[in-house]
Amino acid sequence: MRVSVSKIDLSVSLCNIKLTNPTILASGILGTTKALLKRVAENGAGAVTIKSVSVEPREGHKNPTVITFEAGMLNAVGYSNPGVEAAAREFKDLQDVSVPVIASVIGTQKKDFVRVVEGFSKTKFSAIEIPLSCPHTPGFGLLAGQGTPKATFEITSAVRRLTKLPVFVKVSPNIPEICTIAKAAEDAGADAITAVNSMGPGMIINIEAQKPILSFKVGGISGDALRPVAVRCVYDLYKAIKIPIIGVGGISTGRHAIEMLMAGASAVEIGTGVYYRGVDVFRKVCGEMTVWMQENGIKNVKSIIGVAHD
Amino acid sequence: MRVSVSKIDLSVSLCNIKLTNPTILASGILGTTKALLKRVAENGAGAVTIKSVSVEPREGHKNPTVITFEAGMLNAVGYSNPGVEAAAREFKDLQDVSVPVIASVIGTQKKDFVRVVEGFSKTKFSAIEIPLSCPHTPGFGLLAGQGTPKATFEITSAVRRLTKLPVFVKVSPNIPEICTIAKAAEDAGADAITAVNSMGPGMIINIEAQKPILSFKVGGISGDALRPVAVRCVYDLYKAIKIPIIGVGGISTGRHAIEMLMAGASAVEIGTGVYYRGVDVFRKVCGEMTVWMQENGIKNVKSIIGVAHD
Amino acid sequence: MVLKTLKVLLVLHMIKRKKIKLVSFSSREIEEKKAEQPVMVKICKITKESPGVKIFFFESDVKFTPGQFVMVWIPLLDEKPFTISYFQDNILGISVLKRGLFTSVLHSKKVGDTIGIRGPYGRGFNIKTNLNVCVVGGGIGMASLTTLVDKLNSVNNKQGLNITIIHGARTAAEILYQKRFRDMKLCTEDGTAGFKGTAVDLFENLIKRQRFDTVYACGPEKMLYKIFELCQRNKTNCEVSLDRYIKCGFGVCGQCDCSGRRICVDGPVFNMEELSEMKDFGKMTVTKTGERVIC
Amino acid sequence: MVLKTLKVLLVLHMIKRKKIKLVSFSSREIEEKKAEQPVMVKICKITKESPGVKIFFFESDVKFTPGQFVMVWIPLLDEKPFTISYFQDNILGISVLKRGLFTSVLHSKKVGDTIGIRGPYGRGFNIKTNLNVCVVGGGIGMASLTTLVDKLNSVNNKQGLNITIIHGARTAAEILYQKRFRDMKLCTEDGTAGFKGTAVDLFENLIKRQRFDTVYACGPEKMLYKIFELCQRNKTNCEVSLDRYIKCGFGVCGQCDCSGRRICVDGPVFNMEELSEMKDFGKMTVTKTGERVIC
Ligand SMILES: Cc1cc2nc3c(=O)[nH]c(=O)nc-3n(C[C@H](O)[C@H](O)[C@H](O)COP(=O)(O)OP(=O)(O)OC[C@H]3O[C@@H](n4cnc5c(N)ncnc54)[C@H](O)[C@@H]3O)c2cc1C
Ligand SMILES: Cc1cc2nc3c(=O)[nH]c(=O)nc-3n(C[C@H](O)[C@H](O)[C@H](O)COP(=O)(O)OP(=O)(O)OC[C@H]3O[C@@H](n4cnc5c(N)ncnc54)[C@H](O)[C@@H]3O)c2cc1C
Ligand SMILES: Cc1cc2nc3c(=O)[nH]c(=O)nc-3n(C[C@H](O)[C@H](O)[C@H](O)COP(=O)(O)O)c2cc1C
Ligand SMILES: Cc1cc2nc3c(=O)[nH]c(=O)nc-3n(C[C@H](O)[C@H](O)[C@H](O)COP(=O)(O)O)c2cc1C
Ligand code: FES
Ligand code: FES
Repeated sequence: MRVSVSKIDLSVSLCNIKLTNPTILASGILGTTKALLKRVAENGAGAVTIKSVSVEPREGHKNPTVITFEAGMLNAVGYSNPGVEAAAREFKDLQDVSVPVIASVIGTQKKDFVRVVEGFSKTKFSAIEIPLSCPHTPGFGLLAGQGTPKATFEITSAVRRLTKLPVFVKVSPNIPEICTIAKAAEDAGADAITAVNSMGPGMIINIEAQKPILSFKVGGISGDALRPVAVRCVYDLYKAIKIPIIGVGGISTGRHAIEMLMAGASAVEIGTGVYYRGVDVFRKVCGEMTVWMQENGIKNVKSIIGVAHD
Repeated sequence: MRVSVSKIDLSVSLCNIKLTNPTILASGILGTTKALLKRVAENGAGAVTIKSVSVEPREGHKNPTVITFEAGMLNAVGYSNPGVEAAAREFKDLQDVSVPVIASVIGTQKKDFVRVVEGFSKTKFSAIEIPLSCPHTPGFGLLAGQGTPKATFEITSAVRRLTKLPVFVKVSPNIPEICTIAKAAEDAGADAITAVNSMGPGMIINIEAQKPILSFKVGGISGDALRPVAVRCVYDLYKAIKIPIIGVGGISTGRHAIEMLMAGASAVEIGTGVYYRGVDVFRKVCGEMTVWMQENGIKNVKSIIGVAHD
Repeated sequence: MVLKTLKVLLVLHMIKRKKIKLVSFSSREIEEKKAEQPVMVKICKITKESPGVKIFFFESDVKFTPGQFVMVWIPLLDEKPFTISYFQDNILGISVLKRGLFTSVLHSKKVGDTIGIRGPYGRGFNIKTNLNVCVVGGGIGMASLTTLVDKLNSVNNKQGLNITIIHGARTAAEILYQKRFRDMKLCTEDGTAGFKGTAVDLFENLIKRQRFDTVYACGPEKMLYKIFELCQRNKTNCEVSLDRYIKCGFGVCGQCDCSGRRICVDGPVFNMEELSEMKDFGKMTVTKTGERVIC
Repeated sequence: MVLKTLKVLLVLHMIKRKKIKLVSFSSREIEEKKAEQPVMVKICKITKESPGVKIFFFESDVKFTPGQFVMVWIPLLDEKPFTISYFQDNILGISVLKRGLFTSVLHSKKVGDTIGIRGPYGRGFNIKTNLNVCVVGGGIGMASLTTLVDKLNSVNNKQGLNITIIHGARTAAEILYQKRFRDMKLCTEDGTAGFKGTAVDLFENLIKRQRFDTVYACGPEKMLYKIFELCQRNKTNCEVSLDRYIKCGFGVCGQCDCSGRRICVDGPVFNMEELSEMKDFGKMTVTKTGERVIC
């Protein structure tokens, strides 16, 4: 029953991208500079995602932008980013990063997505993720109506026409019709669905100050609180679509990653886990997965994808 | 600045129902028998709500129906209840319960709500709550399309015509258009909005069994994970509607209750808090509110309702 | 009103005494958060105790008090309560009487199969030392009393404890734990073994002649009620373990009510004072839908 | 590849040694969950340290290491990082140089007003004992070094510690903490007090004549880089505290990067080995949008 460590295979293939293990750095956590991506790669991630980039530079919301509570994290960073020109400069020479790098591309309109993808045309990204699902940035994601099947289809199609790279569409857990959205993305030629973005939004009030803490008042919820919702979304999507799913939301241990794979994810992204366990959360999660697989006689991580389904 | 205990006033008035304090037992937690309602009242609740009652008896989902995780609780009880006839028998002679008792009425169609309310016509309830928002029971709530403005308006109107008691409409945190739903209820003559029902749904998979744990696979999320979402919903509703709001979701301490009142709630319901802190959670929450009010020089709890707004 | 003020003052006093932390971010006194989720365990041994009862053994480091129960999960089927009736080192056992679907599927499990366990739940028996004790088990109710007897024996080893065990069954074949407790006083309704009659009859005979300091009982509620009445009449202390339909097992769903007390957390074991306040005891039970019906 | 295998083995080894709990429900080793949320504190005293700098005192039982910082929240406005520059019993103080909107609003606060505090954040200075130490503070950077000096003094009281404090400012009026540290070596760019020139100039003079075991520095990054170079050349150990735009303060947003190291958790204090690996040090900084620009 027990398998020796050397026989455990954590590698997965995601839209023909080979990953040495299924853990990926989620967008918006640490992905601001190439140096940070490198560091995350050295700490065991199978791939890394940059922080989302728009056409123009953005300062984002005022602080506080990220806070935590006992059940998770709230953030309303507001898509601060240096704009595509500076980002393309920052992320040139990606060969320094030892694992595949995924671009995250945002825009207020279809043509913005196009401009950012064009701006990245000389950058050696391995895939493009388009989050249409941020719950707390005016002009983007849910607050710009991008979370409808129609908008999803149009934006995805536009990006699809422009690039040969795999396109991942990142969806929101807040939309009851998540499967319809994902199908629209699939129909438009998306290669994978990233599920999910942060949840809510939520609000935390400091009762002594009598005011919401986040400067934007509300923020997306991530971390432990999100995990059961994310697992349910991935489980539902696995039945509804044919393209692979990247599971995100509250993963910080090997058990969590295995749960997400069993629900139907082909790989997992980790964001808030960096807060819970440090930059080496990727190595820790892989170590825990390895031990669990050893003890449960599973050699190949690919074999557990979707097994929670009847 | 400090106020002496004897001067602290926790009483609130909710649609002309006088409550000695703003804590109310949420529906579905312990409210199966009159004896349990009595016990909760003796443990400090300002009012209590019965477990939701339908026309016919229901066995609900198979077990496991309620589980917890580090960030909250998942339940898919499936509205088990003895049906209105038996419930009306159980809850006659409500004068034994020292605080107001709120009926919770469910149905698969408008006429079911009507029949249950009629079945309760001789029972001395102080108000009627109609949850149109359960995320995990086929035939009811969200799974029956009751979470639309139209259905909300129709069901609320029908109940409104039937009874002189205050009608509370309980809404879901899962619906982005929560304010539109609440307004439809307000327009139909609801006296208050109960915000919110459980969230999600979510799923937890046991990775050794490789199966979802809940027999219904998914369940509504309550407890800590829900609190920031509930606070945000109440905050938004406070701006959108004129009728009072009962805040529910993740409240288990005095600080949580105060936060919810500041967001705009006139009273709070407590469910999962019973798990976190025991049946006397109501007394504990009131004690903590009292100490906080003392230390912060606030005499009257009514004075903090909605103060988090600009 | 005076009472209410007193209660508030008491809470304030507790807060002052730091039982409730207030200033810190989390003002809940329960710090350690446990997940109420089944953990899969492998069945390592199965024995047949009677034609209808099998004992399933599994490894677990769960710590429990005699009288507590666990919820047993069979994935995709259901989850039901069973008392821990065997405990040695890290091996636990549950004794399962085949009744309906769940217990039938459980009976079909083989060594090496896994089942889910969560718990232990509930409040078990109070272990009294150095006394004349009587233990009364009716049918499968005997399962709840087994580890109590073990515990009483181990605690009281050399202190002159005197345990009388009464075990009643319908017929000889249904008698349980005969090898485990060799000196049980048996009774069968059909007289095929021991005393002919019910456990209550035998108990009534005994209590007329003998003084018990504590009586522990588990079995059908009618039986328990009669034992409780006999103890009241004889001014004898007793503790009984009750039975209700269990859903959550940790005190939130309200399914297992008996006169405002939850079997799953306030019980299943109750003492005389509590029982005397529980109007439903021996009279009303609660069905799966939550209806209170005559039992 | 060999390295990777080694790393996996190391993790497995750690897991075996129970640093990572696996079987239990929560396999995270971080058990105590802290909320990264501001706590409101009342300003109990305000002193004016120079025309541009005020010190705000408040009660707090936060424990910190010299060099760590807190995030100061003004509700509905913003939240920014400030070093704890004063610490006695449960009274903490922050020294605030008025620069833009946030610090202006902070300067307008009165005794009795409240501000939000979260933290402490970051890794502070390494306290070395029994040595010849030099502390170099440029402008408001001196704030980070005050509690370090206090700590060095208290730890080394009778152990023959020799602290040289260099404090540079543009002009005499901007000199800070003159009463607190009476024996500082001052320098001003305009020569209105002490040595005429920069702190780097004065430090360069000193290090030629004198051997320091450790140099601690905080101030403009250009200054820090020169001091680091001088220390490298003189084979002198040094630790410097860096400055970047801070958002989350606890290591997730990536805003405060300096060559893959986060100022807010990996720093703000870095040692020589780290600094020598940080290509951006002294050269590139990150703006509020996240753009890496020449500094
Ligand atoms: C605290 C407690 C401890 C128990 N310990 C044991 C034990 O050690 N050994 C043992 O054999 N039995 C024990 N039982 C009873 C056991 O739970 C039932 O026999 C079992 O659930 C029957 O399930 P079934 O599907 O086979 O039968 P069904 O046909 O579903 O039911 C048969 C009868 O079992 C009871 N029952 C069914 N489901 C439940 C439930 N969820 N909760 C409570 N009772 C139920 C009802 O009285 C029902 O009429 C215990 C019950 C309780 C409350
Ligand atoms: C670890 C650390 C410790 C600090 N300690 C102190 C201290 O003890 N005393 C003190 O007076 N100042 C300190 N600062 C700098 C202080 O945070 C800024 O002076 C303050 O944020 C200026 O805000 P403003 O709105 O008044 O000015 P703005 O006009 O907004 O900015 C003026 C300059 O301040 C800096 N700044 C602004 N916002 C931030 C931010 N969020 N994070 C980092 N730098 C920022 C930038 O360099 C900017 O150019 C510290 C900074 C860091 C990173
Ligand atoms: C601080 C922070 C910033 C984020 N920024 C982005 C972003 O820029 N783009 C994006 O697609 N998602 C962003 N997210 C969402 C995450 O990528 C992820 O979907 C979400 O946090 C859930 O995963 P987790 O629980 O592992 O964090 C952000 C999340 C956090 C916590
Ligand atoms: C076990 C359980 C059963 C519930 N049953 C009902 C119900 O029957 N009717 C209803 O309106 N809400 C029901 N709810 C929802 C609660 O009333 C409440 O809205 C929700 O749990 C959020 O509050 P909390 O975090 O304080 O528990 C149930 C919740 C739980 C946990
Ligand atoms: S079984 Fe749910 S309260 Fe006892
Ligand atoms: S400020 Fe967010 S990582 Fe440092």
